[in-house]
Amino acid sequence: WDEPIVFELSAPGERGVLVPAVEPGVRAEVGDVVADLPATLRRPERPALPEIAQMRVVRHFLRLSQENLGADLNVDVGQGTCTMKYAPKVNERIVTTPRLADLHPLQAEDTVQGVLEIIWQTERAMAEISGMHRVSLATQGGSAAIWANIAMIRAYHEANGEGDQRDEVITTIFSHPSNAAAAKVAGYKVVTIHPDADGYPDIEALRAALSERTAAIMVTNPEDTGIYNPRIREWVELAHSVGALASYDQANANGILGITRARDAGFDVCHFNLHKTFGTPHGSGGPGAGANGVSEKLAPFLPGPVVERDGDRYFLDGDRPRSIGKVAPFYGVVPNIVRAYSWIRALGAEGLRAVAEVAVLNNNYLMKRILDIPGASAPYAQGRRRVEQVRYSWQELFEETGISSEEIGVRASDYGMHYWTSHHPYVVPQPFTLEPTESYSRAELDEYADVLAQVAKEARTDPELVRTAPHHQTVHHTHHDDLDDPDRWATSWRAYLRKYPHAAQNRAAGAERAAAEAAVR
Amino acid sequence: WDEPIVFELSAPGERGVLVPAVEPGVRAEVGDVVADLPATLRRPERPALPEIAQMRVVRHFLRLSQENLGADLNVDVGQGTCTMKYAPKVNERIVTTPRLADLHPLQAEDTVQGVLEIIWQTERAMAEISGMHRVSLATQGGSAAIWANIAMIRAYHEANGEGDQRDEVITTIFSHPSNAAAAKVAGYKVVTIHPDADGYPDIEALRAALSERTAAIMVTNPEDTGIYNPRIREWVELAHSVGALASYDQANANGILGITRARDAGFDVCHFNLHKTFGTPHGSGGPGAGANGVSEKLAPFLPGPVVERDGDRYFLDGDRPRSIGKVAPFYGVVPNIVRAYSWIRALGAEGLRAVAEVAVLNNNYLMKRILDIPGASAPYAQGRRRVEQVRYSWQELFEETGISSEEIGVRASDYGMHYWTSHHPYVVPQPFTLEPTESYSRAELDEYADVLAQVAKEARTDPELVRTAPHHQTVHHTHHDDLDDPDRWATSWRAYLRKYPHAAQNRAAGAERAAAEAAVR
Amino acid sequence: MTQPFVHPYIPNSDPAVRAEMLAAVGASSVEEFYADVPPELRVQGSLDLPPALVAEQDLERHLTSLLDRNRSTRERLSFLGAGTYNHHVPAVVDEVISRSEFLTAYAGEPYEDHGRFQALFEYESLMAELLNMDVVTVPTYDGFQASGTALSMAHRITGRGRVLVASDVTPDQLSKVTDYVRTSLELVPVATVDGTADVAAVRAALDDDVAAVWVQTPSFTGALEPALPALADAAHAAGALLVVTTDPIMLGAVAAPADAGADIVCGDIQSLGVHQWFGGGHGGFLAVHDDPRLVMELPSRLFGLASTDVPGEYGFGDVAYERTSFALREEGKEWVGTAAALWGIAAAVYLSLMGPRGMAELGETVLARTAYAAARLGRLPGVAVTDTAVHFRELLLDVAGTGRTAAELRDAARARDIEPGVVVGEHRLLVCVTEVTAQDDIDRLVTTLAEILQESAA
Amino acid sequence: MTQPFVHPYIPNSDPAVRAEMLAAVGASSVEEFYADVPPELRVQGSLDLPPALVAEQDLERHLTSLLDRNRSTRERLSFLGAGTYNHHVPAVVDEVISRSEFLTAYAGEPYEDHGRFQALFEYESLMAELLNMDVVTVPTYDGFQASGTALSMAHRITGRGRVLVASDVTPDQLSKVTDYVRTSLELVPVATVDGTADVAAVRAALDDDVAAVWVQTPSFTGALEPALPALADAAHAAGALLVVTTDPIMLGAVAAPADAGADIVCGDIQSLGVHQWFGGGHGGFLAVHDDPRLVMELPSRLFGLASTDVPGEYGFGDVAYERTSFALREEGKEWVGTAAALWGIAAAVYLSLMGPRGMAELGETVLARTAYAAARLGRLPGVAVTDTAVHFRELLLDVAGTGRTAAELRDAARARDIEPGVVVGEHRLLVCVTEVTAQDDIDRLVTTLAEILQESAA
Repeated sequence: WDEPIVFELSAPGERGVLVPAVEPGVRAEVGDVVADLPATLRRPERPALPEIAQMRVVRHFLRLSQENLGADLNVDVGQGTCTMKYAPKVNERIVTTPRLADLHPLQAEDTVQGVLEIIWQTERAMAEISGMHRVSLATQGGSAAIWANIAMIRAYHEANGEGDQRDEVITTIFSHPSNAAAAKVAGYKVVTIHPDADGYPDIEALRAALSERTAAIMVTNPEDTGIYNPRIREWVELAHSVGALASYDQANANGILGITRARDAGFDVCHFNLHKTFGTPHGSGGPGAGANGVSEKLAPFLPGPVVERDGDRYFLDGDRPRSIGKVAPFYGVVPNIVRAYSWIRALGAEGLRAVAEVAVLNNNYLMKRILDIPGASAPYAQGRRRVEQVRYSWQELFEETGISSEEIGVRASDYGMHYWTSHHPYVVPQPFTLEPTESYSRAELDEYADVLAQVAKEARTDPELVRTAPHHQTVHHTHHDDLDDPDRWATSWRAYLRKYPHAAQNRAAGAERAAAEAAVR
Repeated sequence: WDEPIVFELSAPGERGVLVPAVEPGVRAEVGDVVADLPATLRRPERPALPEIAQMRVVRHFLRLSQENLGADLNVDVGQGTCTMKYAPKVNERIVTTPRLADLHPLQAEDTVQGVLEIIWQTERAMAEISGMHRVSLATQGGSAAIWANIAMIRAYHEANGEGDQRDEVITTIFSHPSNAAAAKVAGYKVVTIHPDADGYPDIEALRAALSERTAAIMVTNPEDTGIYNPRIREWVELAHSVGALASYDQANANGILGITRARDAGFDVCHFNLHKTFGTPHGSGGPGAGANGVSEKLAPFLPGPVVERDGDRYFLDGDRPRSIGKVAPFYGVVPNIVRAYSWIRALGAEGLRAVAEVAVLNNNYLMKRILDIPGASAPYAQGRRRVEQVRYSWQELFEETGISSEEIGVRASDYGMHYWTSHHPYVVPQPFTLEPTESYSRAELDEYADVLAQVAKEARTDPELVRTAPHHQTVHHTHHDDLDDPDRWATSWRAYLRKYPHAAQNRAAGAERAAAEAAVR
Repeated sequence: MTQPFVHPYIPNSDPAVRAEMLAAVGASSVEEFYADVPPELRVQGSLDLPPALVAEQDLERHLTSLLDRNRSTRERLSFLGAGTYNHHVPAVVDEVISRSEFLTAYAGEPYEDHGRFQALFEYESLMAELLNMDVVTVPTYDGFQASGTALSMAHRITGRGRVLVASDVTPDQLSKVTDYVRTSLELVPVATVDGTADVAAVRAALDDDVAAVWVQTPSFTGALEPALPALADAAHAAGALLVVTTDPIMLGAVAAPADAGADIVCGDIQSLGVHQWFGGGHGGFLAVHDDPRLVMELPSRLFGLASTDVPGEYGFGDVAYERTSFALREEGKEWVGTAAALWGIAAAVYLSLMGPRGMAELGETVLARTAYAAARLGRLPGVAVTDTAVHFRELLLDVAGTGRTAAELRDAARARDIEPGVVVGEHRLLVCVTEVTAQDDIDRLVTTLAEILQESAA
Repeated sequence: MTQPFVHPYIPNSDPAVRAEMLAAVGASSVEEFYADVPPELRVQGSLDLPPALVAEQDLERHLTSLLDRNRSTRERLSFLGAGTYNHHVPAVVDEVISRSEFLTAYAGEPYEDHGRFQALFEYESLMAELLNMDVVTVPTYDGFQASGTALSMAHRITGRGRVLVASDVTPDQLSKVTDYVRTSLELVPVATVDGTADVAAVRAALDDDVAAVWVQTPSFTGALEPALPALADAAHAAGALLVVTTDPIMLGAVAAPADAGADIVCGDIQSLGVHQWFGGGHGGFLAVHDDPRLVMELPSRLFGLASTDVPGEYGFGDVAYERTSFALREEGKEWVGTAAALWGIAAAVYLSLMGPRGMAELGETVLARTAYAAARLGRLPGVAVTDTAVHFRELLLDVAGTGRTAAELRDAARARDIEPGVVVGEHRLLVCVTEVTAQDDIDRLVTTLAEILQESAA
C-alpha cells in the first residue's frame, strides 16, 4: 500500500462512529450547555480532525498494520535485550472479557475478587521466582520499575537519616540506560563502571567507586552483552559493606528463570519486565508492566496500595505510611498482570526452567552460526558461553568493506529480517545484538543466520546494494537528518503543512509518477 | 512472504496445543481404551499431520492472511453480484461473546431466550422488508436458500396432487446459476430464458415456455446485469395463470431495500442472502446465511423448527407436519443471524433505504466513470440506468488489442484492485461485473476506475505487460491447466508428493534461486 | 435522495457529496435510477421496522442485553451433543479466522487471494491425512449436505435407486438427506443390532439396485461401527459403494474409514475448531480417493496446487472447475454456492496445532471418558446403557428402570444447572462427553442423578 | 537439559532436537552455558509455584473461572470516575490494536515498522489538532507521569524551584508528582474558591522562584477552569510557565488550553478509546508548541515525517533522538522506556472515527448530562453540589445534610447494584457520568438515592 496520512482521507460530512445526542429530557432541564459556556471555555471552532466513514478508517489502519512487522509475523531475534517471545493467543482471549476490560478500579471489593486474587497470586509467583520478600506490580514498564527502585532506595536512606549523605549511584555501561537516567532524576550523581579486559564488570573499578556517599549499585545481570557477572554476589557484598543498597535490573532474566535468584545473590531490590520475560505482548512499544521485588527491610517503602489476603477474601491496603506513594494510577497494568499470571500457570516451575534452558540453548546455537560468518565477532569473554543474548560486532566487516552495522540491518529488512544495533554509546564497535529467546525453532534461527550471512557476502561483493537499501520495503531510504533540525522537523501533520506548504502538490505529483512506474515491468 | 505449505514446517516433537490426558481415576475404571479397541477400529499409525509449535502456526496463518485481500483491505467493488459491503466491526465484538458462541442448540429454552428473540425479531424484519407472510432463517447460504425454495415448491405441488404433472422450472440466464441447478437436483427440467433485444428478460419467451407442466419460475431481479425487470409483476401473473409458483432470488436486493418488495410483485417465495445484503462478512466463501420468505399458502412448508412467541417467551415449534423438514442442522447460521439483526437495528427503515439509494448512486456514478474508458461498454438497455451493479464488456478493447477481460483483471490486481468476470456462460462477451454497494467512498470509486483506465491504456500501449501479469503479486503466472488433468492435478499435499516425487528438491532449488534474485536490485 | 441520512456505514451519505455525484452522472435525483421499478411496486412511506440505534454504544448495549439473557455451556455444565459438540476451540483458531483478511474476503482470484487458496488447500491436505484419502473438497454447508451429496454421487456413479441405511443415523440428518435425494434415491433402513450394523441383514438386502450402503460412525448414539470392512466387501461385491458419514475428530485414535474400504467419506467439521454457535457453526466435508470417476462427481469447489512461471513456487487454483454449476449451471454436478470456507480455515489451523499426537491423545481421552461415563452412569439404579458397542463421545441411557421419564430426570438436572443430555425418547437420554468434560464433571453428573433418583424414590 | 518438558510455547523442547543443537555448538549439556553462575547461587530443585496447566483448555477454564468472579460496569450501573473513565470504546479501536502486527511489535526500525511509525505520527497529529499544539510525543505511561515530566520541564527551562498548584488536583496524581519532582521542585498549593482557581491568590504567590503555575482542568471534582487566560498572563508576567493537565476527550466542545496561553499541556489518554481495565489502561500525553526550547526538554520519543528518496513519499523517524536517555543515558532528558504506544494507536483510531463532529457532540452530551445530574441530584433532600463551576463529567456532592455519611449511602446503593460514585470524604461523593450514562441511568441513580434517603428517614 501507499497509504496516505489519515488527514488526506477526509471527506466532509462522513462519520466514523456516532455518539448519542442529548436526550430531550436532559435538554429540557439544562438548556444549551455549549452556548452557555463562558467564552474562555467554549471552543471557537471544531478541531480539524479528518471526517472519514467507518470502513475507510478500518481499511486505513489495517493497511498500516500490514506495513508493520510484529513478533508474530517475523523471526524477531534481532531486537536483542528486548526479549521478543511468544505472547500466547489464549491470553488475549482471556483478558478481553468485559469482566476484566470493563472493571473500574474503585468498584466494591466483593465485585473484583477474581482480579485481586490474580494480582495477589502473581505477586507471590514473582516473589518465589526472585526470592524476594514482597513484590509490587504497580509499575507500568521496565524503566518505570527502575524509577520505583531508586525512589524506594532514596526513601530508605532518608528514613535512616542518610538521605543527604548518600548522593551517588553506581551502574555499569551494559546495564539499561534507565538505571543511570532514573538515578539522575532522583537527584543522584551517576558513576558508570566499564568492563574489565575480559568483558566482565570491573570489580576493582567498583571497589574504587564505592564510598559512604554511595546510595546504591544498580546493575543488570546478565548484562546486555549476554555475559553473566560471576562475581555478582561480591558486588552486592561490597555495596552492603559501605551501607549502600543493591538494585537488580532483571530485564535479561529470561535465561535464568529457575536457575538463579536475585535474593540469593543478596540484592535488596529488583524488578522484572513482564513484557520481556513473562510473555505479555510488547504493544508496539507498551504498555509493558513491571514487577518490583524487595527484601523485608524495603517492603514498607513499596508503592501504591498492595493486595492482601484475609482467608478467602482479597483486599487493597493503601494505609502504608512509609510507602513512596503512588507511582501510577491505581494498581498497575492489569491486563498484563493477568497475561503474566496466565503465562506462568501455563508453564509452572518446570516450564519456566525449560524456557530459560531453551532460550540459552538457542542463543548459543545462534552464536555458533553467527560467528561462522566471516566479519562477525562477539567481543569480550572470548570463548565463553553467553546466557540469553549476545552483543556482536561487525567491526571486521566494516574495516574490510566500509559497510556499517546499521546499513547491514537495513538491508536485512529486505529479506524480512531485521535487527537493531544496541543502546548508545556504541562501546562495542559496529554492534548488533541478537536474543533468540525460547520462542523460535531451529529452522528459523538458521533462516535468520542465513540472511545475515547473505548480507555480509553482499557487503563484500556489492557494497552499493547494501548502502542504498532498503529496496523491498514499503518506504525508501529516508532523510532522517530532517528530523534533527528544528526548522525542518515535522512533528505532526499540521506542522508539516505549515513548514512544507507545497507538500500536498508534491505528493500528488509523486503519486502520479509512482503509478507510471508501477506500469513498468 | 514465500510461505511454505504447512507440512513443510513440521519439526518432530513440537506441539501446537496440548489436550488433557486421561485422568488416573478414569484410567483405573476403564483401562487402556485404545489398546482394547477391536482391530477394525484401532488406527494403526498416527495421522501424518505436521508437528509445529504454536507460535510458528500463528506465524504461518498470519502470513497467509496477509497474502489475502479481504474486503476490509481493498476497494472490493469488482466482485459484482457478490455485494461486498462493510461488515461492521461492532458486530464481531457482539457475536463473539460466549453467551452466543458457546450455546448448545438443545439447551433449556429458558437459557436461550436472548438468541431466540433475536431470531424471531430478524424473521419479522425480513418479512417486513420482503412483504412476505413468514420467514425462515434455517438455510446456510444463498444457494441453500434457493434449494429450500424449490423444495417448498415441490412439496406444495405434491400436496396439491400436481407433483407429477409439474416437472418444469423456468429461469433466466442472468439469474444465479443455482436456480437452474437446484431445480435440476429437485427433479425438474430447466428452461432458461434469454434477454430480449433490449436486454430485459424476454416476456414473450416466458409466455411460450409456460404451461401446465410449469412448477415455478425462479428469477433474480434486478438480474446480474443490474437491470430491473420492469414487467416483473406480469411475469408473476403469467406464472400464476398456469398454476405455477413464482420464486424470487433476491441476491441483488441491496439496491432495492425499502424501494420495492417481493410480495408486492406477487411472489410466492423469495430469499435473501444475509452475507450479501445484510452486512455479514463473507468469510472467504462462507458461512453465509439465507432467509426464505413465503406467502401464507407456502408457510406450512417452511423448513425446520420455527421460533414462536408467547407473550414474552420465545420457543421453538418443530411440530409442523407439512414442513419440508430439516434443511440443515438446528436453526441456521446463528452468528450471521445476530449480525444481520444488528445491522438492521443500526440502520432502521430510513437507513435501509439510504443504503439502497447510495448503492444505486454509487453504481451509476461508477458506470459513468467506466463507460468513459475507451473500449468499455455496458451491453443491453442502452442509455438506461442500472440498479446496484453493471455487467460490462471489454469486447471493443479485446477486438482492438486481443487482451481478454480475464487478463485485464489479473493485471488490475497488480494495482491492488481486482474483479471477476462473471458467471459462465459468458453471454456478455469479455465480461466484467462491478457492484460498488453503499460502502465505498467516491474517492475510492474514482481510484478503482482510474486503475481500470490505466490497464486499458496498457492493453493498447504494452499488451505483453498485461498478458504476462501478475507482476507484483505473491505468486506468479500459474499453470492452471495442470488442474484439469486427472494425472496432473494435485488435490492435496499427499497427492502432490505422490504425483511429483521430485517436487521437494525443485522447491529447494527454487528457493535458492529466489534468494539469489532478491539480491539483485 | 429522499432525505439525508448520514451514517458511519454509508460514506457518500452526506447531502453535498450526493448532489455532486448526481451532477456527475447527470441525474436530478436518485429516483431516476429506479425508473424501471413501476410506481405500483414502489414502497409507499417507510418500512415498519424498530427504530435505528445509530450510536454504536446504544446498539451494542441493546444486543448485549439480549445476549446476556442466554446462559452458555461455560456457565452450566452440559452433556449435550446430538450433532453439535462442545470441543475446545484453541485461541489461535479464533485469532486466525477473525483476521479481516480472511473474515471479509470472498471470491477473489488465485493471485490476489493466494492466502485463502493456500489455507483451504492446506485444509484439504490436513483432512486428507486424517482420512487417508487424497481428495477432500472445500467445505460444503454441513455434514447433512455432505451426506446427501455423497449418496447422490453414488446414484450418479451407479445409476441405481436405493440406499441401505445400515446405522442409527441422526434423525435430523435423515430428514434432510431423505428430502434431498428423494428424486433419485429411496432410503431403506436396515435395523441395527446392539447399536451397530447387522451385516448379515445388509448383505441380504443388497441387490443390483443398491447404489450405496450408508454407515454413520459414530452413530447417533455414539456407537462405532466395527464391521466397516465387511460392509465394504459386501457393498463392493454387489456393485454398490460404501458411503461413510463420520466425525474426523476421532480419527487420531480410530481407524480411517477409507482403510476399511469406504468409497466416499463425509461428515461435519464443527468439531475441528468451531464453536457450538447454538447449532450455527457447521461445515461439511466430502472425501474420495484420487479417482476421476469419483472426483468428477463432486459438486463443491476443490483447490489444487499448480506450478507457476517461477520454478519451485506454489500456485493454486480450482481443480476441474467445469464440474460445477458455476461453470455449467444445471449441467454441473448438483449446485455450489457460498458454503463454509471460514470453518475450513478454522479446521486447518486446528489440525496444524493438534498434530498427530494431539489428535491421538484427544481420541484416547474422549474414548476413555465416554467409557468412564458409561460405566459410572450404568451403575445408577434403574439406569442402563442401551448397547455394548464401543462408543465415542456419546452413549444412550435407558432410564425406564428408574420409574421416571428421561424428560423428568432432565428437568430435575436442569434445575441444578446441569444439562444431562438430550431426551430422545420417553425413557432415553443421549449423554455426551468430550475432552472438555473432566472426570469431575462426569462425577458431578453421576452424583446429581443419584440424588435426583434418591429424592424421587423417597 | 534436566529433563524434557515439551510445551507449545517452546519449539526446541523436544529432547532429540536439543541434543542435536547441543552437538552443533559442542556442548555436552545446557549446564555448560551457565558456567558463569556460581554453584552457590544456583536454585536447588524446583521453584515453589502452582502446578502447570499445560492443556490450553484447563488454563482458560482456570483463568475464566477467576475472572467470572468479577462483575463489570456493564453488569452494574457505575458512576465511578476519579481518574479512570467509562467511555465507549468503538469496536474498530479494539480491532486495530488487537492486530498481531501492532500488538506484538516492539522497537523495529522505520523501514520494517513503517506502519507503527505512521500510526503513532498520526496519533501525534490528531492530538495536535485537538490540542492546537504542533508537538505531541509518543505516549508516556500515564497522565501522572506526563504531569510530573511537564513540571520537571518547567524546572529545567526556568531553573526555578517552586510550582503553584492552582487547582484541586487528583490526590493520587499529586502523590506521584510530588515524589517525582521533589529533588528539584516544591509544590505549593493555592486554595481554590468555589471549585476553581483563586486568580488573585495565584498572582500574589507568583515570584521569581516559581517555575510554573499548574492547573488541572477538569479538576478532581470535574470543575472546568475558566480563568486560564488570566492565569497564563500572570504566570508569563512572572517568567513562569503555565502547565495544564487536562483530558482531551472534552476538547471537541471546550477550548484548547493552548489557546488560553498554556505552555505545556499534558494528561491522560485513557478516555480516547481505552477500556477501564481496572485502572490499568492509562497512557500519558505531553504537548508543546513547536519551539526548540520546549521540544528539546521532552524526554519521550517523538516521531516525525521526513522525505525519502522517492519524491512525495512519506518516511518517518525519531525527532531529535539525542534528547533521550536511550541516546545519552543520564545526560538525556529524564528517562524513556517502554510506555504505552498501543494506547496511542488506540487514540489515533478513536479520533479518526470520531472526527470533528463526533468530538463536538460527545463534549456536548457529557456537559449536558453532567449538568443534568447536578440539577437532579442537587434537588435530593440534604444533598448539595459543592460548587457552582461548570463541570465536565464529574461533580462533587455534599451529603452532610442527609444525616448519613457518603460511605453509608454508597453501601446502600451498592446493595442495589449501583456504584453511585467515589467516596472522597466523610460526606463527599464524587459522581461521574459519561456519554454511556444515559438519562435513564441518571434517573435511576436519583430514584435509588431518594429511596435510600426515604428509608433512612423512616
